[in-house]
Amino acid sequence: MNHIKLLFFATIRDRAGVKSLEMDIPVDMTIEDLKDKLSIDYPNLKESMKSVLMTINREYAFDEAVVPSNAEIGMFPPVSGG
Amino acid sequence: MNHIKLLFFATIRDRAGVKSLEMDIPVDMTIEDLKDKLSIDYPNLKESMKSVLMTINREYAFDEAVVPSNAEIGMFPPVSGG
Amino acid sequence: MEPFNFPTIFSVTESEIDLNDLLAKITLTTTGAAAIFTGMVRGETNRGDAHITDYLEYEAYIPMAEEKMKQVADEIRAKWPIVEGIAIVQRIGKLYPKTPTTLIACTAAHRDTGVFDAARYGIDRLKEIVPVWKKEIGPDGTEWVEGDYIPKPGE
Amino acid sequence: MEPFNFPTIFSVTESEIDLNDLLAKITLTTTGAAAIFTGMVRGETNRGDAHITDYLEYEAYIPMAEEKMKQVADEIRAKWPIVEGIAIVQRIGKLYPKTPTTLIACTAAHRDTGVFDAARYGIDRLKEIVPVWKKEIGPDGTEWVEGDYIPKPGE
Repeated sequence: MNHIKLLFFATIRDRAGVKSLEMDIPVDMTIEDLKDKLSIDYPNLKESMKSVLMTINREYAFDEAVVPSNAEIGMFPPVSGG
Repeated sequence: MNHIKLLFFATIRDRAGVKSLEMDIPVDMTIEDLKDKLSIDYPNLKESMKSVLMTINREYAFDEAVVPSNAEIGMFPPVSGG
Repeated sequence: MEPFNFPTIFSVTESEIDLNDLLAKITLTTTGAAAIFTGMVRGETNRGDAHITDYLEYEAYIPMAEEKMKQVADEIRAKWPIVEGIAIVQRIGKLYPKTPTTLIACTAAHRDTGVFDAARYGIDRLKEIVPVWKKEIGPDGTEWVEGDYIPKPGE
Repeated sequence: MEPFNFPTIFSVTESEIDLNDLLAKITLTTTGAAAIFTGMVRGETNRGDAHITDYLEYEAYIPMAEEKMKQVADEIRAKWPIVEGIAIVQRIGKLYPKTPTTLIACTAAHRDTGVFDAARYGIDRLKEIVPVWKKEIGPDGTEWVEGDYIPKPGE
């Protein structure tokens, strides 16, 4: 199993109700698999998973990417700073 | 006769050796006539008269313009501020 | 002047944005021009869905935001090698109308070699890839401002 | 927001240019963006005739310079009616390398309606029609910097 840390921001954090989570995931899990898992484990997040931006260790990550061990995973809506 | 005030700036002032002059000129004198007069009265300014910018009461003025009474005439090279 | 001497400042901060200080920090002996963009909280918006804003609440994924600001600066330098200094700042927290919230500044020897375009590019990219979000608090309640840019792989 | 409320600042000054203060003065409740240009004294010039500058000495035909700055602001408003506040400042006197000598700043509700172009236009026009001159003092002596723009009737 891989140990990972999830960080939620903005609307995703509001829906998750927490700022961060730590969890263990299978070693071959992809970003897409992780989104599917979160949709099931946290029904509040299901709707958000369609448009969420995901990062692995502070770089944007896409569905096929495999989540590495000890990854810091960021989850948030499109940015709106400035 | 018209009484006028001349203000010199930058290279023109350096050549004139003074910052300003007051003088009386004929009532129908144009900017071109005034430059001719200055070329004769102040030989140091002769060379400058070819490229000098002239203003009447703080607006750019051109050869044909007649110099009004009590005019404030500015004389300077192309600007180089910023 | 070697490029490795060129200052790059990027920060996410809760403090006031000091334009004088930032400009001084990216001004070199060879610098003759600076283009600076600032964004501020609009209290009254008339374009699109017209509304009043009491304040904005900004948050950031700070370490990633600073890394992405660095990336924006690198992109600017790749496109406009004439740029000397770059400052990119995002203020976060509760910010009221008229308050500057972000700054991007680029310096160069001359004003006619792209320094304006570089600053313009910087603010556009900041609003695409730097992870910062804002929530608007107004008389009609609270609403997250929605972004619409989806970064591509490698961004 | 009526246009007659839009602030226009223009000044020729011997004092330091305070960007924070000027920006605050041209920021309205409806303002969301500012584009600011500053020029500074270059101590080391590498384009064209490369040389070192110890300092510049600026002078102005002050009352006319302020009238022409007002004209530049009017031209900006005619071309970019979205511009809200405008500040145009020229510092004069003896100014050393790295010192900001001029500023032109424009504010608007949004950044994508011409505010960058407005600031760019402003500095270009300032260098064409505002009566200010500078003399360069360097290791090889003193030289007036030559302008080349000849204003047309009505400018």
